[in-house]
Amino acid sequence: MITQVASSVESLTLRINGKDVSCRAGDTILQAVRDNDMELPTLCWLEGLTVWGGCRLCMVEIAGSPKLHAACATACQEGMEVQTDSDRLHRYRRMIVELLLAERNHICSVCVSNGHCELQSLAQKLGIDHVRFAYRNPQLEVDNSHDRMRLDHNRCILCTRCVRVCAEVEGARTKDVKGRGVLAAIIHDLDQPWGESETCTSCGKCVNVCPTGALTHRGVAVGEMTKKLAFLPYLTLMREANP
Amino acid sequence: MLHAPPVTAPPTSDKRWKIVETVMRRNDFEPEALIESLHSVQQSFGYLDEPSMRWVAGALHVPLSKVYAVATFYHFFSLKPQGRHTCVVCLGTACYIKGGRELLDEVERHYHVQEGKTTEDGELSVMVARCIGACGLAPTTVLDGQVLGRKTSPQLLAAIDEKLQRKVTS
Amino acid sequence: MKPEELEGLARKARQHDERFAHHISVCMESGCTSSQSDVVLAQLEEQTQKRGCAQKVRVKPVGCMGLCCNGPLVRVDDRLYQNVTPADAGEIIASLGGAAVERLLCDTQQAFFTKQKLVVRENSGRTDPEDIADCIAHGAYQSLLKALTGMSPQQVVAEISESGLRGRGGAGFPTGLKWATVAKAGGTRKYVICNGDEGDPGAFMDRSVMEGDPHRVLEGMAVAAYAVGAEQGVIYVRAEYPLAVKRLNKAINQARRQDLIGHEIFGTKFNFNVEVRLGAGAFVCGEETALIASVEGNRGVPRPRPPYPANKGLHGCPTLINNVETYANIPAIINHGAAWFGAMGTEKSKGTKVFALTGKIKNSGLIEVPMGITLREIIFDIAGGIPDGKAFKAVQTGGPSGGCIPAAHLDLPVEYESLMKLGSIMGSGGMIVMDETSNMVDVARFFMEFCMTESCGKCVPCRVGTFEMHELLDRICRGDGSPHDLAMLKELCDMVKQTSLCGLGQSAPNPVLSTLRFFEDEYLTLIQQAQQRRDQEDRTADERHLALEVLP
Amino acid sequence: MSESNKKPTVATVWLDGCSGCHMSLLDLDERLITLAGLVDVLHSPVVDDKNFPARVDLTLVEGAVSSEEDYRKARMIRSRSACVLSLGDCAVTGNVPAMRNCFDREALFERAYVENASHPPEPQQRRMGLPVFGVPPLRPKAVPLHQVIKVDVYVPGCPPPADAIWFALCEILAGRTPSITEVTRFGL
Repeated sequence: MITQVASSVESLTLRINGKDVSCRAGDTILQAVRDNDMELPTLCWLEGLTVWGGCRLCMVEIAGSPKLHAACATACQEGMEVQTDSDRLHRYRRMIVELLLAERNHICSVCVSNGHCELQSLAQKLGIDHVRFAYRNPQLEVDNSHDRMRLDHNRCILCTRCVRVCAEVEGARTKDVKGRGVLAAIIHDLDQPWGESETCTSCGKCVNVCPTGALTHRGVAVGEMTKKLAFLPYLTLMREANP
Repeated sequence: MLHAPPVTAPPTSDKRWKIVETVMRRNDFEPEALIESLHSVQQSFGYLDEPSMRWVAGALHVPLSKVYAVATFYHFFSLKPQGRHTCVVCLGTACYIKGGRELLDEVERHYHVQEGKTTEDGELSVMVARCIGACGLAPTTVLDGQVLGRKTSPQLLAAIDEKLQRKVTS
Repeated sequence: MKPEELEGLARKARQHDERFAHHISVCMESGCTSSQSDVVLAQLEEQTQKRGCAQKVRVKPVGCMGLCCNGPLVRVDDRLYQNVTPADAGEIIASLGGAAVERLLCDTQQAFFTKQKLVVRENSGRTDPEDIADCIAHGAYQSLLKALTGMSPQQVVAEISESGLRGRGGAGFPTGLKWATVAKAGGTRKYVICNGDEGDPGAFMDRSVMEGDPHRVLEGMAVAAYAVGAEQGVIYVRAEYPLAVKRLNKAINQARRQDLIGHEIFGTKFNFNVEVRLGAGAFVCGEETALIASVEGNRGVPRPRPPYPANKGLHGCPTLINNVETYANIPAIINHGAAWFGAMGTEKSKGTKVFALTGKIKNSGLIEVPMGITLREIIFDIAGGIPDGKAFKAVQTGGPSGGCIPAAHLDLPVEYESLMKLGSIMGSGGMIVMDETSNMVDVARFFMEFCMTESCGKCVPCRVGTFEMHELLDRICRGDGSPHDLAMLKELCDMVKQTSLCGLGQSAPNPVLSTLRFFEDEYLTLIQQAQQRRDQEDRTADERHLALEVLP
Repeated sequence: MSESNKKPTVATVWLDGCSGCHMSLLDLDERLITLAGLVDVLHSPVVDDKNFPARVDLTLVEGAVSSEEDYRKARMIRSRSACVLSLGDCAVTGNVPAMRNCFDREALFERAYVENASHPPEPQQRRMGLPVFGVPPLRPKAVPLHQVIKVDVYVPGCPPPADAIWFALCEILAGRTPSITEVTRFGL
């Protein structure tokens, strides 16, 4: 991860999983964990985008606090003691991914992102061999109106990475979320077909940041749906380095 | 930051747009006034259609997607025209345990309409409210803005028929 | 307005009042107006004209007098009439000075009234909410005067902390501590927000305060603004309360005309402006960061905390957010002092609490009782017990974030900690009583369906967790449940409670957990019945040899 | 597994699936011979015996529960099997068969057997509604096996690779529950 360490920034020391580590003041626990090559699952967080805090996969235990804390949204404090993995946390993460798999139609075998999906690989890493909840099987459309890109609502997990990259990096603000609860969905402008959007610049950043097979390039064969994510930290760094 | 006056003229020459424009001007076209403006559109025209959302977006410099996202987030805004008459059945806790659910089922069966929808002839919209704060009169319904307390199914159906009939006979 | 002018205005209004021999107050809140109390008022005025005693009789619209189920309520001097119809107007005017109209009389010595202790609702039913002079005559803006001229902001904060007042919105966070945090926060611009979203179904206390005594809310907010160093206030009112919005706006305009709101109030350097912001139907907007997002014209979606609104709230500035009822307590505390307030209630829960009593009880309406009163007193004395000879089964407090308390705990003192120990919460004050006919699993499903449809959809545990819990509850209610479903329901409740981003998700499992804790037998019988049905089906299928032996 | 010196008995069944998982089972190739040495396959679509045994130690079930016949078979299998294994994504998640769940059965019948049919049925046949004679009636939803009966072992994958099936069988025969996600995952 390319991060510039400004000399004047003072650093903090804290303990993660029993190991003493240091990080820059203002860093979140997630950054500290990943700077020290430790594992923490995430889906809605993406370096270069603002914090959303919706998937709740990065919850950690902090000594002295009865509640769990989202590592992506909690700043490190001096002397903090963080536990990133425990039986309880593992159980909760499994259930969150099971809930996602049950919410919409995640049929990996016929999905264009089969083998390149963060949700699929996370399910495997967490040891999920079946979903214990009833499947919702909602009836959702596939928006094929754009000539180069496609939005398949059946695969969407509402992590809003696409909404954030469109607003914060591209600046078009074409995408947003309509409705509430399980009926919420990604829209373009006034919920028009993507191809008819008058604000979309067709830059493709949303496709690249989408963790699943919801946003894909058209015409790419099944299983070859690789996505380039490195552009985002690079863009942010370039902006900071050359304001 | 001085806001330029609304870029585009209102969608139609209808004078009710003036009401909406005054609400926006009172908040000097701040993006923050989005919900207030949508409220005034709904009160003036009964629902939010595409031209009105597009015009409000332009006037407040708010992305189109955000106007639609806000309009569909809140239960109060409707994107479809309302029926000439509206029947809101309260399903707050007090009304629910005093038979609100049965009242709603009765109305839905009698007028062949689903909650949240309008009858084909556009006469009657049936909606559910979470709580309208008149729990002392549970189960309560609101017929065209008028609160009816402690009504049994036959009484409620009669009141609605009367509203509809009056529409037909007058 | 200079300080002495306030007293002058009060004196003038009182003199105007004394000219009348008789005072008739008609409840004009939306509960009673929906039973035509406005027509009753018009008829009474017409009758005074007709009988030529208009100069001697003052007919006044007022706020709620508590016993909503017997509305419209009309107070004539010291008598209280209930279920008044427009036709009764003539009889009432005729009875002035003589014998009361027996059939309408409401016993004001019954426990419903005598066991109450009015602090927040002391003026409700006494003052005309749409006439500032009448309110000032009954002491409105006295505490603001006392605070601005006699106390420093720090002293005001200290007084509130010392009083032991805790947030009336539901969680019971110490108000003094919150004020102190906002006061300490840096920055030139600060905000004071009044949370009038009151999304809990079955709760209408805030509506009554906003409709019945709007100036009290404005005064409480002004004192709070002075204490924390804010100059701009916002009252966030839900769209389902149009009358409250109308009354608040009218009160703001009247206060502004009297210079009680605006620039250099009472000639001091303190400016305070307040405006009403309308909700649009989203229960989640009761949560403070969602409320702020809604005031800023966005989707009411909460954001991670910290930073807490006290440090970084509306437009990124330090923001104080309190509930309507919390602000309505402030004038009393400033006027009568922290010790007076601290004498009421229990050791950790000071003062009084307004409850909306509804459901299967005789007297349904609004009551204000000291903290520490037992549930039994509320339900059987004040509320008059369960009608139609049915047995009490449970009382639900705290709305969708609360729980159900069974008969075994009726002697529980009503206060924050004791309710929490039983898996419920004080909540905003909704208190729904259920009798033996209520099915607790269905009640749990009702609240879960509510949370499912009101979830903002941002975080996965709440968005999908409430759906799956509702699915499981629905299956159990339909007689299709299995022991596995019950185990999954419990596991989901734990996960959603621990990992949800905001209070809605964290407390959505409470009704399920509390019905499981006290009424698990109802769940088990439903599941047993489903199990027997399935086994029976298997046996009949075996007998019918349905596609058993021959397999492809 | 069973303590008597007799070899553990195995059965395999397919419900609403495409038999791809059975093909993957056959992909064990030479290991089939070692398997035959370890277990007795009493019943399977790929062996001759057509009657499901009264008792069996391990049953591998492929395919989602989509029709009444599937449902009955699943209930029957559970009552006669000591250990039930969900083989492949259809049994584990509902997979492709479950893609019909968001439509109601009348719409399915209309689309598949009327609109798209070269010889659509006569009107009075259509009025008889969904077919129930000679064809097991369709249940409202195609659901994974574990929503109908208790399942002991899951082997996801579409199809689960032969090595994953081999790993699962060896672990079960050794009396352990396989941590299957080391060798397979949904999809594949």
